Amino acid sequence: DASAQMRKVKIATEGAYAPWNFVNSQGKLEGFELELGAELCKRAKFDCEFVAQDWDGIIPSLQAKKYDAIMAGMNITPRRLETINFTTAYAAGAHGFMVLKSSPLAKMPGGEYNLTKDLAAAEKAINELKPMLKGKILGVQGSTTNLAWAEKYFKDVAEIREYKTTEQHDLDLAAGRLDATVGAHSAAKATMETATGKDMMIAGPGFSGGMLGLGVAVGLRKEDADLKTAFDDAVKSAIDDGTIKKLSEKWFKVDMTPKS
Amino acid sequence: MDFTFLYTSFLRLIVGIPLTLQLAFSSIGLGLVLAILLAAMMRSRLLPLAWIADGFVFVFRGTPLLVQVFLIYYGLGQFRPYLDEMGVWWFFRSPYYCALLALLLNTAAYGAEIVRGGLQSVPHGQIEAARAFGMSGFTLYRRIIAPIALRQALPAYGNEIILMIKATSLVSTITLMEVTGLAHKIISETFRAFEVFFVAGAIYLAINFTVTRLIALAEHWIAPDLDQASRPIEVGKLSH
Amino acid sequence: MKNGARPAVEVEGLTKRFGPLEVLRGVTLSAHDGEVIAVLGSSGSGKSTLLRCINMLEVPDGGTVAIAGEPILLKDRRGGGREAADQAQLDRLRQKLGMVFQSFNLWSHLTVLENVTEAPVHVQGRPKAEVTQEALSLLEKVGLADKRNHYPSQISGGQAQRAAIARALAMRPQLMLFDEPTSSLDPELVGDVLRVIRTLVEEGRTMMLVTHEMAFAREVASRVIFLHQGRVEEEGPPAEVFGNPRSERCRQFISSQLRSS
Amino acid sequence: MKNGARPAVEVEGLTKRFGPLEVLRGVTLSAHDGEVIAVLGSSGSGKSTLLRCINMLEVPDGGTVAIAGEPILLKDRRGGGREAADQAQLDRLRQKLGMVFQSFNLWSHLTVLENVTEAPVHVQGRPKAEVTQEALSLLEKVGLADKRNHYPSQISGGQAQRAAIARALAMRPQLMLFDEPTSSLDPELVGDVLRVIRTLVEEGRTMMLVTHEMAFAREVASRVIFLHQGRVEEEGPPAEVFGNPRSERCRQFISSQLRSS
Amino acid sequence: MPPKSFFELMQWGPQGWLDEMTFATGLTLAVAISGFLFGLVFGTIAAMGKLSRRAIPRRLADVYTTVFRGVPDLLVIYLFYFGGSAMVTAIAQKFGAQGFIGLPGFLTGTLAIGIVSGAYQTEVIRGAYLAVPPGEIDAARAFGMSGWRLLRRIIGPQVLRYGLPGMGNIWQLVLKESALVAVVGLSVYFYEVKLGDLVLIYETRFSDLLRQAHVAAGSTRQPFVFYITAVVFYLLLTTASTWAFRRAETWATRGLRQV
Ligand SMILES: Nc1ncnc2c1ncn2[C@@H]1O[C@H](COP(=O)(O)OP(=O)(O)OP(=O)(O)O)[C@@H](O)[C@H]1O
Ligand SMILES: Nc1ncnc2c1ncn2[C@@H]1O[C@H](COP(=O)(O)OP(=O)(O)OP(=O)(O)O)[C@@H](O)[C@H]1O
Ligand SMILES: [Mg+2]
Ligand SMILES: [Mg+2]
Repeated sequence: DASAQMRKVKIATEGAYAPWNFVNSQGKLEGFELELGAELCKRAKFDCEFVAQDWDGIIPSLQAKKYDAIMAGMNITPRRLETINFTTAYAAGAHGFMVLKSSPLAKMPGGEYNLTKDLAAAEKAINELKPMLKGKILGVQGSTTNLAWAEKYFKDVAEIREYKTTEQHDLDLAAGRLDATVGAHSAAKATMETATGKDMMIAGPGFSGGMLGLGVAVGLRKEDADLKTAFDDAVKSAIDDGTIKKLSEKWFKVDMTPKS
Repeated sequence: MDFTFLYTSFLRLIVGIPLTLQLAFSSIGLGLVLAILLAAMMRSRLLPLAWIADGFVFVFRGTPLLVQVFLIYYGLGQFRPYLDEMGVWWFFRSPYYCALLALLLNTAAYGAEIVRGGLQSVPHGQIEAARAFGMSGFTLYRRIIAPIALRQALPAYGNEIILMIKATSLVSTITLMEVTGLAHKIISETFRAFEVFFVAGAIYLAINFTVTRLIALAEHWIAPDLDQASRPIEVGKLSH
Repeated sequence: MKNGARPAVEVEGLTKRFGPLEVLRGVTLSAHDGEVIAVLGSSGSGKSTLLRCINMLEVPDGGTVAIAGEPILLKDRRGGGREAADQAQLDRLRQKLGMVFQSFNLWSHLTVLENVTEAPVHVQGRPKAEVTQEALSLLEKVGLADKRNHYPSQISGGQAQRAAIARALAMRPQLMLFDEPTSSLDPELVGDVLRVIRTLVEEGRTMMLVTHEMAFAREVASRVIFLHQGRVEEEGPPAEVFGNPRSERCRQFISSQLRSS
Repeated sequence: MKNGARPAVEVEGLTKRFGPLEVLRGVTLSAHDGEVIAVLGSSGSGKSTLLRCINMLEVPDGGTVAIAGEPILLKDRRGGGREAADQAQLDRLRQKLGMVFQSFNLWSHLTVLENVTEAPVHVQGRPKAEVTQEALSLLEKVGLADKRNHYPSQISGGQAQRAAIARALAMRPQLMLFDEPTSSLDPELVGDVLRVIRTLVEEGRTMMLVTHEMAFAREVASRVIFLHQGRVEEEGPPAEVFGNPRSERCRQFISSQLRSS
Repeated sequence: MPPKSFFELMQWGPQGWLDEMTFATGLTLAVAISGFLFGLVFGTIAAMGKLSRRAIPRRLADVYTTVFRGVPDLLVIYLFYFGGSAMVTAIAQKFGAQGFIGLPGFLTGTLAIGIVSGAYQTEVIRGAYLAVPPGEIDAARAFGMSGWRLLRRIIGPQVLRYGLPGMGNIWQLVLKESALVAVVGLSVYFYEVKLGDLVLIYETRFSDLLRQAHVAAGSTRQPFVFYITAVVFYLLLTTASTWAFRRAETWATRGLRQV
């Protein structure tokens, strides 16, 4: 029968990054990437299986062939590209600051900047933020593009603290140990819906592209070129027929379809 | 092996050593004092005192240090208004103090249990002899019980010291970048987990090696007569 | 050298039980300054327990002990038994007592010399140099000077016993409790110990000693007590007890002695 | 009951030193089946060390020990000293030896009864029921039947010594090494032990015993050895050694004995 | 997701997390018990090595305890998981097998914990051995005991007596060490999910307690509920083990007079 010829593909996800991927109260993986993954596999005619894997070991385990692909809200970055390969992005969104509504930083000017398309404009906006952020403490999740970006532009004016998870810097923002967090707007929105985040808001401009990542994509081993082709085609068709728009609106309440 | 990479990683990691050592040794030092106090309380005939100590050891030995660090830092962070009111927010605001507190409470709980075990191994007759000569209380502990107990407890306490040095790696959860925190950072940039952990491991090994040698020296120094070569176990003969 | 009004030790109606076993069932005795009391009795008759009750290493279930006229204060403990009511008092009185344990109980982490100087320096607070001097001369007396830097695990049984004797003597106690102090000693050393005890007696100190050696008891004691079934079965000067015991049990006990010559 | 060709134990030129101290400087002796050898000597003269060398608890620096004609194999150890060359042989020979230690060394985690049955059951592999039966009767013999379920920390010194004697006897050893087996016993019990030893001798077993009690040695021994400065200074039947010692040192030692009557 | 109450979150069954937390506790216990027992074996052997008169076993044991106590536990686990798999794969390929062979997470994880905890147990056992009165060992030797018999009948029970408090500490440590194994993953069962006309096979990682709390916290965004629940579950395990250790201690110190 058909399934006998289908290629088996194991996909790793973190399972602790709602709403991208998380484990529900039945112990099952759920989230945007789980549904999208199922869609992609259907299109590529893969027999897929999801496994949960701690973030710290997620790339080494891919290389050790514990599984074949990663869908874990992972951004494409030049550094990661040195080690693994990515498909074309299946989601992209803005990054920026989240602050307490009562904070003076709430009054930071807004805007939308793309680091790839217009770096000069983006850097000008960043320089305008600097005086406001002077002496402030920023919280960022470690091992992320956000951290690299924050360190590049704000290290000289603000103190940057690294957290293991976004939820932890959210807690510290709530407790007043931080003045702002730097992260994806999608994650910030998810926080704002929880009890911890009820007094928080997104402030300042949104940034995307460039060193913030070329979008979230499926991570693959470099040698698996055939997998990349198959996944690339599947992602493109999911973008084209609006599946990604539909799924991201369901999970993020905003359209996260990458704009090419 | 890519030696340049190992070397640059090493240079970046040694920046974390002072924080690692500082946290380890201040928590061990303060923790030991608390451990002795707790062990004394556990053996006290005043039952409420014994209960408090038992409860403390129970909770802090019974739960993961990571959770303790997490709850002390993030958990107490939730009660900022009350802490502000009590005038202790400055303490709990600082990740360093929170880490120190968690580490020291944890090692005190383990230490108390080790001290208790050491006290238990003191031959009863030797304590009686001291009592018969009018020793009691602090002098009895200081002159007779403690030195004998120490000989028995030192190997186990050596374990604890090493564990604490390694346990400091958990404080990167609350933004303190000691050796392990820095290692994770380098890994996230390079994905060369194995090599980075190798270098970090070598650093910990070097620190702990020094510590084990010091402990062995201390053991020899406090118990010159207990030269273990004089009562070895006959391993070669176990085949029979 | 007072003799009379305030006995060095006074024991009144002492009882002690271990579980179902009544070891002491009302022992009354007293010793005045300069007296040497030999306690005899078969193995398990409670001799060691009696000595241990006098310095409260075992707290008696009933009865009182007074040292130099001062009764040791006891109070009931919750959950049964009694305990010292005033630790400071007990410590103070214990400094007047020396004890040689049946199993020596030397401190294993201290050398022979340190064993001897430990209590005088750290309990009585005497100057270390002076105590060391005295300790050395005591060790000399018991023939242990050359072993002063050995640890207890490195000396022979008889040497350990002598170290225990020196340790007790170094406290210059008013009352010495000796639990079979010559059990591991050869005849020559027994003679030496005998001489030491005589010197102490001449200084007016008091001794209570448990022994199985009748010859030794006869030589050293001013009074002999025979313990049997938890009571003082016979009491009197050695000549009387050994020569003409009143109780049947005591007679039997004494006559079972092997003659050596 | 062989007597002659193969001595139960044969010690040849034994030397042993602790650091700078030469404790044994060439001890030679032998004992045949049914002999009782009493070892005398002042405290620290090396009596315990001699016994401990015979069963290799201390490995002698020089000389040989043979049990029932079979020499215990030793080999040089790297870094100095010697060690047993064949542990299986040593274990086998040790089963023929019983020992009563000067400080008893009862196993503190076992009751008195368990102390006695431990080695026969777990070393000799004899059936537990049978051994327990025998152990109970041995404990009866030494007057400890009622303490069989006590732990060593709960019995008196004399009781511990008797437990140690029963433990050694339960092994039914060919050669018994007694290190001051009666030091903590009252005269009546000494008599009992004497009787037990006599029964064993009648069964053809051999004994070596260290004692300070001349009377006991005289009663029990077929031969007396006097150790002095690491050598056998005097050796002979008790009547001879006690009555008419040849060496000055031995005469002095023996005459220092207190007379009890 | 509107915030749920503690009791809503902590119910049994598909709606709540109580069943997951309970299973995770079970897994933690299973990992800990196996790891501890492995450790006991390694620790006993290494302690004998350290106490040996011979130089070689002494050196080897010394290297073992120094290295495995000295390097972070996570590194040892990584080494086992990745290194071990690589080695097995290499060996299997020599024999003609193809592809990658993964070692079962449970085995590698517990083995790694065993090796690490064994290094700590070595020191406890050695310390306890030195506290056994030498005379009692002499007595056993004099009666022809040696080797395993001596170890089992006389030394073992007494080492237990002096070593139990230290062992209790290591047990507590191992109980929490199981969280580290989560990093390399413990796959335990598979199940199928129907998604429209699509059948997906999911492998669920049956998590240990700490990771389960982490996962649930990430999923519900209510970290304290889960960390505090984890604390409660850990303390339940601790209650049980403290009780067990105290009983063992009472048994092991029978006949020993207390201060
Ligand atoms: N481990 C050791 N280290 C150093 N010296 C020792 C050691 N063991 C024994 N000695 C010394 O060896 C000598 C002989 O000891 P041994 O125990 O054989 O004497 P002993 O004749 O049995 O004396 P006692 O009658 O007092 O028991 C003593 O002087 C003792 O101090
Ligand atoms: N801790 C204890 N628990 C139970 N029984 C005990 C305890 N200590 C002593 N005994 C018992 O009390 C009795 C008296 O012991 P004690 O040590 O006073 O005897 P003793 O007269 O000194 O004997 P010995 O001459 O043998 O030393 C003995 O029968 C002993 O078994
Ligand atoms: Mg006694
Ligand atoms: Mg001796």
